Amino acid sequence: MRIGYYPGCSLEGSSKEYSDSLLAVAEKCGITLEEIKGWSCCGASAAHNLNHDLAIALPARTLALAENQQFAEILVPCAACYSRLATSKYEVTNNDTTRKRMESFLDLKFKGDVQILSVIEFLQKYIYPVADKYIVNKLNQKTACYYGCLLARPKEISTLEHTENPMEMEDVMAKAGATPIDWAFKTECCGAGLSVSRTDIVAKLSGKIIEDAADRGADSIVVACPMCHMNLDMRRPEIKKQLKKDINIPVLFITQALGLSMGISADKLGLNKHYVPTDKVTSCIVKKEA
Amino acid sequence: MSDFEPKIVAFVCNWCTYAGADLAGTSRIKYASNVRVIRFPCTGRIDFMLLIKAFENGADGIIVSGCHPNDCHYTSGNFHARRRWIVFRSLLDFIGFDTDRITFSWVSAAEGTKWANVVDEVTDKVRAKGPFTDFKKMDFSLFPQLEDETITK
Amino acid sequence: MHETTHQNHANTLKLQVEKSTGINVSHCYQCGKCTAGCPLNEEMDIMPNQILRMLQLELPGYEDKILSSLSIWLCLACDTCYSRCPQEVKLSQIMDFLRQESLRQNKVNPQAKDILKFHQAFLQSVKQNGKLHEVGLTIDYKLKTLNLMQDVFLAPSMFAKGKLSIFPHKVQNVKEIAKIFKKISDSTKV
Amino acid sequence: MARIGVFICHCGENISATVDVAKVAEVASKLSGVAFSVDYKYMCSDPGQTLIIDAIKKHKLTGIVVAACSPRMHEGTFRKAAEKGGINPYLCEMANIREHCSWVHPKSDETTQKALDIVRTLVAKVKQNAPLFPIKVPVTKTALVIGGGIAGIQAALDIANAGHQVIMVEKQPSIGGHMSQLSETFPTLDCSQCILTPRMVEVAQHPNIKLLTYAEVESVTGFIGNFDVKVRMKAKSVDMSKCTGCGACWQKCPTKKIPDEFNEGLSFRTAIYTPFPQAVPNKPVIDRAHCSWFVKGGKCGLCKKICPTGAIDYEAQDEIIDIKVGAIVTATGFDLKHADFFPEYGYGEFKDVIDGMQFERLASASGPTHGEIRRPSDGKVPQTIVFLACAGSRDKAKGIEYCSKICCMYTTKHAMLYKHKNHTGKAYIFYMDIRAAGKNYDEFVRRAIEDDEVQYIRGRVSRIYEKNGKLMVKGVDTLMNSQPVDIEADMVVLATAVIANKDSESLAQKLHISYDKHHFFAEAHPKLKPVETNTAGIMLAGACQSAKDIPETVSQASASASKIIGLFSSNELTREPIVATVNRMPPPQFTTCTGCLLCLEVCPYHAIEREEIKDRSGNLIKVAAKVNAGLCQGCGTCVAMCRNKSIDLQGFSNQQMLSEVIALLNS
Repeated sequence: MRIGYYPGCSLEGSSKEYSDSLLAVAEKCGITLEEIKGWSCCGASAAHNLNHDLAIALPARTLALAENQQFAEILVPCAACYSRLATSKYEVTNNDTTRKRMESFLDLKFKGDVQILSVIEFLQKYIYPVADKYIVNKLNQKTACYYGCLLARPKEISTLEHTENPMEMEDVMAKAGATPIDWAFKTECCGAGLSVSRTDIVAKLSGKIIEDAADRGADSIVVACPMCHMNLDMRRPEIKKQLKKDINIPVLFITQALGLSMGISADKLGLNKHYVPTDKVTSCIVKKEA
Repeated sequence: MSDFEPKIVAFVCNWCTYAGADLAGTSRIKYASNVRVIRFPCTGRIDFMLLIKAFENGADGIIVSGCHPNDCHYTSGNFHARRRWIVFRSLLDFIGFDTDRITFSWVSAAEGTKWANVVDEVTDKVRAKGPFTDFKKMDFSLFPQLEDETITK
Repeated sequence: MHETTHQNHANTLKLQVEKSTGINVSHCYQCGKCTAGCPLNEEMDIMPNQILRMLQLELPGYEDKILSSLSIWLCLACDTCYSRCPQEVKLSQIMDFLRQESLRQNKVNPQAKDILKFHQAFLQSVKQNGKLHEVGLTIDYKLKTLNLMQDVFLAPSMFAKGKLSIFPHKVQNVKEIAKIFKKISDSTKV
Repeated sequence: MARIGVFICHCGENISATVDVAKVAEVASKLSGVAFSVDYKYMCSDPGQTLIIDAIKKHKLTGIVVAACSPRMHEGTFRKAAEKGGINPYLCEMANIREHCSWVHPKSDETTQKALDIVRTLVAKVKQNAPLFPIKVPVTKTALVIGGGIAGIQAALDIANAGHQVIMVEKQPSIGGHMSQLSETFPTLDCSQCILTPRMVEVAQHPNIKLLTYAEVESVTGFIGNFDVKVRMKAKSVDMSKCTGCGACWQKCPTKKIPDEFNEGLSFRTAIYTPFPQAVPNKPVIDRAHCSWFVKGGKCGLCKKICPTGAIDYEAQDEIIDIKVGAIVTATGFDLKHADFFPEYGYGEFKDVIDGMQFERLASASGPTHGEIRRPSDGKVPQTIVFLACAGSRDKAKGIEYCSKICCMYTTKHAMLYKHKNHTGKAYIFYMDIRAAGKNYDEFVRRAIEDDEVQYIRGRVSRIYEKNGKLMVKGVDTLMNSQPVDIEADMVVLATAVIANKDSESLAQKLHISYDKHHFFAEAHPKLKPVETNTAGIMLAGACQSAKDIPETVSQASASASKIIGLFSSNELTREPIVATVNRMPPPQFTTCTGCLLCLEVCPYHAIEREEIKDRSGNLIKVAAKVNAGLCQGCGTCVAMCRNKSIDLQGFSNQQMLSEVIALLNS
C-alpha cells in the first residue's frame, strides 16, 4: 500500500518538527510515506479569503498530481492543508461545472478519487492498531487534546465522529500512557491565520485555550496542526501579556508525544524547536510496565 | 377570424373550483361566456380521455381545475390528477398536439376572481390560436375507444 | 399553464451572494446563534447575524456597510457558526464571497488593510515559488504594511531553531503555478 | 325510453333578467327524451316544488333537470321533491344557470345560448342516471379509546356520559399520561394532578367504561360502525382480581435502582411497581426486563412470598382479546425529543443540564425533591437558571422544523415557578419569539416579566460548557445590537421539541390512517375536519395529531366524542350512495376487472380490497378489486386510474360524464 505524503509549506519551514516526528513514528512502525512529486501550496486562508477559484484550483493541482502518481491515499498532516484539500475535493467531486473549470485552469484531468487522510485518520488506521508493539514508555501525564477548527468542521469534510466533543486524539494519547483531560476548549478557534496580521486577537483566543487547559490541570497540550502549534507555542509571550499570568504548559504535536512513548529521542522529534520548554513533558515519562 | 368565439370546456372538481365559480357568480364577477363547466367530484376522477373526446366533439380549449395542492377534499385526488396530467401532456406533446390548448390550474372555493381571470385568459389565448381543427388530421386510433357507441348524439 | 415571471429589479448584493454560493440568505431567521458562538464576536463591528440581516433587507446603504466592514476580514472560517446553525446557512462561504466583492469594489475597511496585505503577500510568495516561503512572506508583508519591527525578536530564534530557511523551497516547475494564477485572474476579468 | 322533465327557474329576476327563460324552456322541450318543459318564477318555493311533483306524476317522468341555481345550494331540495313525485331522488340533476351563467354574463343571446347548453348537458346526463339508494351500515355502539392521557380520558368520559360503552386501552400500567407528570399548569398555575386525578378515578369507576391498562392495539379490521380490534393484554404478572394494592411487594422488592420513567430518570423505582402513588389502577405490575426472577431465571421470588393475597403470578402470559367497536378515538399523545442531539448543550454530559419534563418533576410536589428546585448533581438550590426555548424546535439542522407550540408557555411557567420558590434567584430565558396566543397567555408572560422579573433575552445559545462547577452559557442578545451574552448558570433547562410517539407510524398502519412527514396523525381536512381522519369512524384527539396544550387537547377530545355520539345516535348509518363499484357479470367472466389493483394503490381511504373469486370447491378463479362501500368517499380517483373501465363511480359514471361532454358540444 503506497501512501502519498503532502507535508505542506509549514512542515518544510516553521513546523519542521511536526514532519520530522511524523516520519519518525511512521518509520518506527514500518510505514513508508512517499512525498507527492511536484506538490504545491494549498493556498491556505489567503486563497479562500481573496479568490474562490484559486482556493479550489491550488489544492486540486496537488490532488491531480497524486492521482497521476497513482496514490490511492495521501496523508496531509497539516490541519489547514487538510481542510483546503478536502474542501477542494468536495467541491470538485460534487459539482461537475467546478471540476471542468478547474481542469481548464490546471491543464490536468482528474477524477478526485484520491482518499485524503488527516493525521488523525492516519494514526487511527495505520499506527493505532500496531502501536502496542512499539510503545515502550508511559507518558504518565495529564494532557489536553486540542483539535482546533479545521479537523472538526465543517461536517462535509470532517472525519471526526463528534464535532463538539471529539475523542479520537484522546484514544491515541491514552494508548501512549497519558491521561487525557476533559476540557471545554478542544474545538475552539486559536486565531489561526491572523497570527501575523492581528496578533492581539490570536493572543486573546489562544489565551483562553491555554488558560482552560491550565485550570483543569493539564501537564501538556497536544495538537495536530502547525498553525495551532505556532499560536499556542510561539505566541506565548503575547498570551502571557494578555492573561497577565505565566502559564508554561508545553504544546506538543501528537506525533511528538507518540514518538516519545515509542522511545524516539527528543532531539529527533524536534522538541528542542519549541519556544515553551518541554522538560515538563519528558520529566514525567516512565518505562511502560511489561 | 376576428369574430371567432372559442368553445371552452372546463373540467372542475365539485369542492374547490366549482364552488369558486359559484362564488364568482354570487360576487357578480363578469367573465367570458365561452366556458361550459362539467362538474366532477374531484380532479382525481377526471379521465383524460374525456379531454380528447371534448376536442373530437369541437372544443377549442380546455380548463382542468381543482383544489390547490394539499387542499383536496379527498386528501390526494388532485395529486393523482397532476401526475396523470404530466404523463398525459408528454404523450400529447409527443404526437404533436398543441398542449397550450389545455390549461391546468388550481382555483379554490374562495377564488372567484381567480376563476374569472382563468376563464378570460384562456378564452383570449384560445381565441388568438383560432379554431381547433387538428383533430381531423389526427389518428385517434392511437387511443383506446371509449364506450360511446351506444350514446346517441 | 399560468406562469408568473418575477422580474428582479436590481442585482442586489443578496442576489449576488445567492448566485455565487447557492445559499438562500432568507433561510436565516435571526436567532443569533452564529454570533453567540463566534470566537471573534468581541472584535467585530457588525455581528455575523447582522450581516445576514442586512443582506436580507437589501436596503440602500447596507451593501456598502457590509463590504466596508471589518467583520468580513476577521472571519476565520472556523465554521463554528455553520456547525450549530439551525437553518444550515454556511456563513463562512458567504464571508468568502463578501471579502472578494469588497476587494473588487475597493471597499476594504482601513483596519483590515494589514490582514489583506498579509493574504496578498502570502499569495505572492506562492505565485513565485509554488510554495510558501515564510521568510519571503515576512519581508514582503513588512514592506507592505511598514510594520517593520513586528516579530523582529522572533526571527533570530526561529533561524536558530531551524524553523526558517533563507532560501525558498521551490516547486520544480514554478511557471506552472504562475500560469494557474494568470488563467484564474484572466477568467475573473472577463 | 327516457321521459325527462325540464324545469327552468326565473329566480325572481336573477336568471330571467339576462337569460330568455321562455326560450330555454321551449328549446329544451324539443331535446331528445324530454317529455315536459316549463319555466317558473321560483322553483324552490312551495308552489314551485308542487309543480315539479305534479309534473312527475302527470307526465310519468323518469328523470328531471332543474335549471336554477348551484346544486351546492338546492340539490337536496329538488331531490326531495323528486322523491315526493315518486321517482328515485338520484334521478334529479340541477343545471346551474344562475351562478355559472345569468350572474356572470350580460343579457344577450350568447348568455341564453349558454343556459341552453347547460340544460342540454344535464339532460344528457340524467338520461344515464340510475336509481341509487342510500347505503345503510349497522353500528356497534361501543367506542374504543386508544390512550389514557387527558385526551383519551376526556373523550371516554364524554362518550360514556352520553350513555355509550367505551373501551379504553392504555399501554402503561396506569392512565394519566403526560399530564400526570406536570407540576402546575399555565396560565392559571393550578396543580395538574389536582385537576386530573379526579377524572382518572371517574374513568376507572364509570359503569360504561372498561379500562384495559398495560395493553396495546394489535390489529384493526373492518370499517365505520363495525371495527374488529385485537388487543394485546401484556402480562402484568399480578392477578388484578386478587391484588389489593397494599404495597407490601414494592416496598420489599430488592431491585431498587431502575431509573424511574415517571420522574424522568431523576429517581429510582423497583421492579414491581406502580408508576406513581395516584396511579389508576393503583395496583402494581412486574417489569420483566428488570425483575431478577425473569432476568436471572427464577432467583428472588420475594414478592410472591410476601404477597398476603397470593396475587403474584410469574407464569402469566400475554393475552390477545377480540373486541368489536363502532368508532375509535386515537389519543396516543406525544414524545419529547431527547436533547442528546445537541452536543453543544451538553445534555447527558452535564448533570445540571435538564429538559423541561425533568423540571416539571423537580417542581412537582409529588416529585423527587418534593417540589423544591434542586440541582440533580449536588442537590443544591440553583441561584441562576437559564432556560433555552426552541431546544430542537424550529431547527431543521438537528431537530425538527416545526414549532412545538407549548414550550413558550411552559418555559415561562418554569421560570415563574422557580422565582416563586426562590425570590433571590435569577431566571433567564433565551428565546426567538414568544408565542403566547391563547386566552390569558400573553398576560401570563407579561406577569412573569413584570412581576416576577424573569429576564427574557432574544437570541439563541451557541454553547454550554462547565467550568468550576458553573455552567457557562454563551448566548447573544439580538435586541441589543447582537452583543454576546455570557451567563454563569447553576442549572440549564432545555425546552425540548414535541415529537410524535415513536410507534405512531406502526399504529397508523394498523388503523389505516394517514400521518404527516413528522409521523403525527393526519386529520381528514386541515380546516373543516380537524378531528376526523380520512378513515371514516376513526377520530383524533390531542397531541398525536400535532403539538397541543391541555385546553386544546380537551377541546379536540370533546369534539371527537361528539362526532362519535352523533354516529351512535342511530342504529344504522346512512351514507350517500356516491361510491365506486366494480362491475359484476355472470360466470364465467364474473367481472372485467383483471385484478391489477392499481385502484387499491391510489385509493386515499383504503376502501378497495383484493377479492378472490373461487369456485364451489374453493379453487381460485380470478382476483378482482372490491369496493368497501362503508369506507368509500366517492372521489373517483380509482375510476380515472382503471385501465379497462371495470370500476365506476355511481352518480358520476363514465357514461354520464361522456354524455355530458358530447351533449355540451353538439347543439
